[in-house]
Amino acid sequence: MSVVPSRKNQVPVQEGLFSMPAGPGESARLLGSRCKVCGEAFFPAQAMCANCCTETTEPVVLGTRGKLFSYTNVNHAVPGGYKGKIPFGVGTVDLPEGVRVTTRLTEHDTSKLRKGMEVELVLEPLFEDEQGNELVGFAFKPVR
Amino acid sequence: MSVVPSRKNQVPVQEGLFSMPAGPGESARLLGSRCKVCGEAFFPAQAMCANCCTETTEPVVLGTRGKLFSYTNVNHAVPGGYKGKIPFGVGTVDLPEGVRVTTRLTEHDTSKLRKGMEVELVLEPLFEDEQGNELVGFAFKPVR
Amino acid sequence: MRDVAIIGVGIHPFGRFAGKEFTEIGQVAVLDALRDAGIPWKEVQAAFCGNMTSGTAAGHRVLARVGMTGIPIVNVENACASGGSALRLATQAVATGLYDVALAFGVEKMPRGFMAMTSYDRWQMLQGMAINPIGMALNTRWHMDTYGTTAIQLAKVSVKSHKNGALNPNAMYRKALSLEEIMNSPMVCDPLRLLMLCAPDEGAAAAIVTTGENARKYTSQPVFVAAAQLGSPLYGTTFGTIAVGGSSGSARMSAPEVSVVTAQKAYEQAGLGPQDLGCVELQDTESGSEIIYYEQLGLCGPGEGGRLLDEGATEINGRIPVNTSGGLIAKGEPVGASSLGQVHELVLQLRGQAGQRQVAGARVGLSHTVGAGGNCSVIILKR
Amino acid sequence: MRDVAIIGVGIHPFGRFAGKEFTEIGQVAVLDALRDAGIPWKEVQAAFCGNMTSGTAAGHRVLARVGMTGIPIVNVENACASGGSALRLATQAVATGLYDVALAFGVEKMPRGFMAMTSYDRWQMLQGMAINPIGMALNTRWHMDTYGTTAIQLAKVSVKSHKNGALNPNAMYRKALSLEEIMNSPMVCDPLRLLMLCAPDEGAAAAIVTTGENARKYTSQPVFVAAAQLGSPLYGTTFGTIAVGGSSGSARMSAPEVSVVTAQKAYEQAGLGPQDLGCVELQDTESGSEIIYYEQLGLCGPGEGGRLLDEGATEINGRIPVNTSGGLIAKGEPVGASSLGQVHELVLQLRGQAGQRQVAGARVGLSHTVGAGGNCSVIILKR
Ligand SMILES: [Zn+2]
Ligand SMILES: [Zn+2]
Repeated sequence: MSVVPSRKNQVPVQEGLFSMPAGPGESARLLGSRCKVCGEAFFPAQAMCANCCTETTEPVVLGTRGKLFSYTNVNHAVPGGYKGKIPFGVGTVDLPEGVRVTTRLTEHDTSKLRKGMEVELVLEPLFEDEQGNELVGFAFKPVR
Repeated sequence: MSVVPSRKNQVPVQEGLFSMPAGPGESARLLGSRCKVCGEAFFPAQAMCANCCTETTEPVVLGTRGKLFSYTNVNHAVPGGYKGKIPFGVGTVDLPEGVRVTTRLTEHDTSKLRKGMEVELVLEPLFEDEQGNELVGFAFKPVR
Repeated sequence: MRDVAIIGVGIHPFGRFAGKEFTEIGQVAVLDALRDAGIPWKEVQAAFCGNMTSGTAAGHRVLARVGMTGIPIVNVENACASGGSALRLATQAVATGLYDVALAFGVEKMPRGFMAMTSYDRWQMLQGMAINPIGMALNTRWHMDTYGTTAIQLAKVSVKSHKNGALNPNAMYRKALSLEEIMNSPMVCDPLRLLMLCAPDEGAAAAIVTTGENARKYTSQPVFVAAAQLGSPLYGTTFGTIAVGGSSGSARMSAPEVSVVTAQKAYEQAGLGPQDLGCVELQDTESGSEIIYYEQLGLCGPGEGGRLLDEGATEINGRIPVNTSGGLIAKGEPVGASSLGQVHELVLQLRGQAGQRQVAGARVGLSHTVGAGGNCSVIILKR
Repeated sequence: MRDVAIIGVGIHPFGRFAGKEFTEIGQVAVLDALRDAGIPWKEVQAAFCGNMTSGTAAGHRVLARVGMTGIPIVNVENACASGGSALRLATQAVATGLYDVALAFGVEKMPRGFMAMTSYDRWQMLQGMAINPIGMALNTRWHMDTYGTTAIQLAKVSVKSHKNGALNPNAMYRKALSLEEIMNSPMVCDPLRLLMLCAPDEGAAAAIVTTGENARKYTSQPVFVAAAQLGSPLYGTTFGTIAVGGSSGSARMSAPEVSVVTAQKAYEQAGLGPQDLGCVELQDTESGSEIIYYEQLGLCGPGEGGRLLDEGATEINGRIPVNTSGGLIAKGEPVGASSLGQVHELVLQLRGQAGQRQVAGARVGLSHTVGAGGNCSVIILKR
């Protein structure tokens, strides 16, 4: 998947959160971890299983499609260094590996969102950082 | 006492810490409090006596001369918003009311300072604040 | 374990006090509690201070303005549950015989605007996701989807809070608001509107505890700490994603929520149940939370929160009055102090000193706070 | 009261770790302590976290990376004494029967440069007086004036610290320094030079406590918490001006210093005295403090600190080894963790696991920290 075209240098909001698309027609992927004992998956990746409380996790590349569990939007300037567009959508998405990820949504109009709808991962340019790089985050988009 | 001549609007670092000189030949005065029960004095003024633990204090204008108890200097940029000259002196001064005040000293050369020496209160312009006012603090100066 | 009773409570009103240092705000509440208990400061043997934003040695700085007696002072930072955590430590210290008289207080002077929470990871901040109302809106939307809770019910919570707050001299907002005013206020995080949210503010509250036996020396109306519980989230709750910044939740598990577990432990410790409660102060960070916590604290069954509200059961004259103080929605939230602010209200209610907000015949009260990190405090008081 | 023993200690090295979150730093120390104790996380019933600068719910955020088991977690902010305060609470909780197994840990990722202390008033900040070395320099100058302590002695403290630190894989500075290097380093606050001061840094340390009886299940070398005391300053000490930001001291009174009082209480609680100590870790924020605290902890008489140092008594092979770890001068100070870092060193020494730093035959060790607000922790450990 290609991020919205841009000449700027694109930088992920954090290394190790997601992989960039491997090539044309490929998707970005969220990078998590999974417990070898109980099978619980985590995002972002963790060294420990919060369920078993043991160091039993291995890396897992998470599925790109999931179901929307809950959703809202942000209509107001927020602290923490975010300088991107407002409003934007936020939701929790259940991925096939059993992770419930809190994420941005590409759709902020909540009348177009509903519990259980299918959503897919996309990358989203957010804003330019102090070094002039374009920060890229992840979001989920309703599947039409 | 007149503060070093300046055209800028002079503002104390904090209201209620000290009084400006009442007229020519007059001194600035530190404003403290004193306990009506045990006689302990405090600077800055407090509503409670930290010794008796009771609300028994009344305002007291502190004496302008004291004895140096200990001293040091600052030779390095400091956090907290200070933008004045470096180095500067710092000391603890015992005032006649029995207060031991931590204060700037006009003298930063510690070879010219000694325990027990007599010092007197002066006001000291510090630096220009964001509003363009000249902040004025207090310091003690060795009496020659 | 010895019985523990509150012999004095104090408060500095919640609101905005430009130019007033947190040290002065805290001092007012502590002195108020000492006066209320009729106990001199020198008899207090240990102190626990709840605070989130005032920097290092917050409690020491406040208490240096009360008297420097050398006592151990512990500053507790447990987000919204800071004050409850402080009271629990004070209670445990007296119950186990470590001390005979202890002070718990909370003080806060919150920066203005949305809380710039530090409990999120950097990537969450850069994605604009580091504000508390997001998590609460997600919870509330889930509740609406699952149980049919309505936006009107959310607004009604806020109507109740402001009606009660208008009667509370210690609240920040002391004016009743109409349903229309609330429904017309700007949307912050759908379905939560501005007038459904609590605002960060400033304030302090304090409580002095001693043994039940000792309490009689000071007051004819001791209020006993029947339970003081503190919990953190289990892995695998529905809302697990939100409580601890940066970690995902589980779509496969359904562990009980931290408020459910902590309240159950408190009911067990007290030997009491929801049916015994005469007044409740709970964490109404916003309207949705109030309805959800009705259920999680067992005031009604799952999904029945909206109906409990509609029936008027949680009004001051209802069957189980909730947030008679106006709650955080009307009082604002000075984080380190909010839990002890609840305790202040409950003690007044149990003593029959709550004036126009007085509920009839309350013998047992419950304080509930939950916040960043999934910190949850539940305290049960009885007269 | 039940006996309480440390069954495991853990550490994340002290230093600078760019790009590493405090959560990861804390996690390493906690996992290390669990491994050392051979105890699964699910058996830990309560946790106390010392932290100053990581924002809200610091302990919760670290422990979410260890396992979310619902236990009560209390974040303690007591400046340099945070870790000691956390261990004291954990010890009290086990001693009084509230819990059987508790964790105390401290974690910090200090901002770079002079600590931007929030424990001063605004007027002190604007006058340039809001840095810790000022207070320490005033104390040290007083000691020089009163007892003839010399600048060379100050430098010798730092020589010893760096010599010991060179042997400690967990120290930030692991290189011996000469007297000349120290005496030629820039003056910060006369008489204190840069290489006599400890630097803020990052790190974590942890200890797991249980009952003495239970301890035998986990280890053949339990280390007992013989005393854990926390104090705040009395009014009227010589250095009263400095301890609590913004308040003046008394020129008329001479109350005992907080370290003197707190140590005395600890000796009483332990039924031990300075003569029993085989190793000591004390608050060497800078060289002057080390000499002053020799005296205040009773390792020698008033004014004899410089001589104790000159005699080599506080070297690793001396009569009463002090800061065998390299102290804060060599390790740096991750404030929330520093006290538990001391405990980590003492436990190694008492178990005979301190490698090249091992002192001969130590049976009793003392940890001492004192900082903002006059927070003072003294812990006595014995094997
Ligand atoms: Zn697992
Ligand atoms: Zn007095």
